[in-house]
Amino acid sequence: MAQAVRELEGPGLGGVVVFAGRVRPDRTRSGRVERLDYEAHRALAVAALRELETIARRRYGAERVVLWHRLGAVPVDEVSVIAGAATGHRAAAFDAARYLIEQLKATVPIWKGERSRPSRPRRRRPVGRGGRSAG
Amino acid sequence: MAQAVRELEGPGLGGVVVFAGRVRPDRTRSGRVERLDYEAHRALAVAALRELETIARRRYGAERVVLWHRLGAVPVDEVSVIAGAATGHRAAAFDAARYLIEQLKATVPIWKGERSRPSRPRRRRPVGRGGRSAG
Amino acid sequence: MSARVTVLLFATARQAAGTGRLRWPVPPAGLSARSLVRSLGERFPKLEPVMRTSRFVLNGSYLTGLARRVRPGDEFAVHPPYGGG
Amino acid sequence: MSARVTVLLFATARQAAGTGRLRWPVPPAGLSARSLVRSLGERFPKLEPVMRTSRFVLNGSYLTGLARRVRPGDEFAVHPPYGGG
Repeated sequence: MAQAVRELEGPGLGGVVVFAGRVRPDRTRSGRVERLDYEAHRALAVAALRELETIARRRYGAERVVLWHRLGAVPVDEVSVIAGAATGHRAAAFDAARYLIEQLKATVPIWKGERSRPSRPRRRRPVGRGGRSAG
Repeated sequence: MAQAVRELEGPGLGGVVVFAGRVRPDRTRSGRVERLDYEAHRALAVAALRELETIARRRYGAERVVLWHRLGAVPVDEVSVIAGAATGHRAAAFDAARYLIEQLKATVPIWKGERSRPSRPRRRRPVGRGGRSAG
Repeated sequence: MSARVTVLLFATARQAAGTGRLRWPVPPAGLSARSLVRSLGERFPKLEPVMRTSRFVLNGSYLTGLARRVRPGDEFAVHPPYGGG
Repeated sequence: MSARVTVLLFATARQAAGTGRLRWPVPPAGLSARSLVRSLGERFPKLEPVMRTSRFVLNGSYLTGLARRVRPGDEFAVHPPYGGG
């Protein structure tokens, strides 16, 4: 998040809004989430994120934009996604950041899988034994 | 802003939104803003900021809140105000942060004065000679 | 020294009066906020239009009208429209 | 080795098929996306309901229907509803 803030600094930018989404320790049928495994259709996801940034610049006058998503294993309470915008004025920064995160969730080919015990990130096959509950 | 982010970290908080407002180098009748001098009715301002935090917690379920405002001289491009909220879910964090900054501007006894040349912060009398333009 | 109230002037009110703080003489029994505002406006003509768009604060509480009595030792603040952020 | 397309399966589609990547045999002249989806559903019965709520991507472009022809060497991806963030 600190790096996102640095990328959003620049002369004349009066409003900066940064959203950070963290993995929550939700309860599930199999216990409590210990981490999420994110997978993506990588080439398409990267293109979609870049396109959202472009739209945010055009539609909200955002001069700087960040839209980042981690892939692979992300433990509970770590940040998985950041959406931020810097604009001349306050309201547009809120609107741009919100647009970015909501469009990301709806239109970018990234998926999460809940896991209750550790395994290697971004593997192609699910864990065969179903995972023991940690909670 | 990094410190604000740290204060908004905590277990189970899925969404964090941080707004930072920077001093913009606006053009004015006397040239270009070099810095803003913020003054406050201090006791009342502190109480009002704390009250807004309380309302944000209650109304939006924000579990952590930051609402900070610098006083005295703040040069162009530096951050003068930060409003942030951490909540279980995304939308409430956006709503809470936006509520905080908009209420701050409307209801907290803080004022800004534009200045185009340096002088001491939080002095009681305005500069007598009117200030030379820097732009 | 006669009975006085402390008057705090902020932002454009401070600029209009040329000071941010006054020790303002009042009768021993005090006076209404309305009378205080009127006398401040007479002493500082530039302050008068500023006070028309200002809120007033007596001992830390916002006034909703000008009927309240201001007594010696009270603190009376003039708040022009806020402009933080 | 006969003519094949690469099929990419993500998230619940991957779980339903037990693999994220298939080399799927097709006729030398190709076949419609509809036929490909049908044959995948026959081979992986659990994948069939997943594909009913999925979007399909042919060589990096989203399909708006299933009429398009898929040819040997193409990449065909199955995207269940997205869930980033």
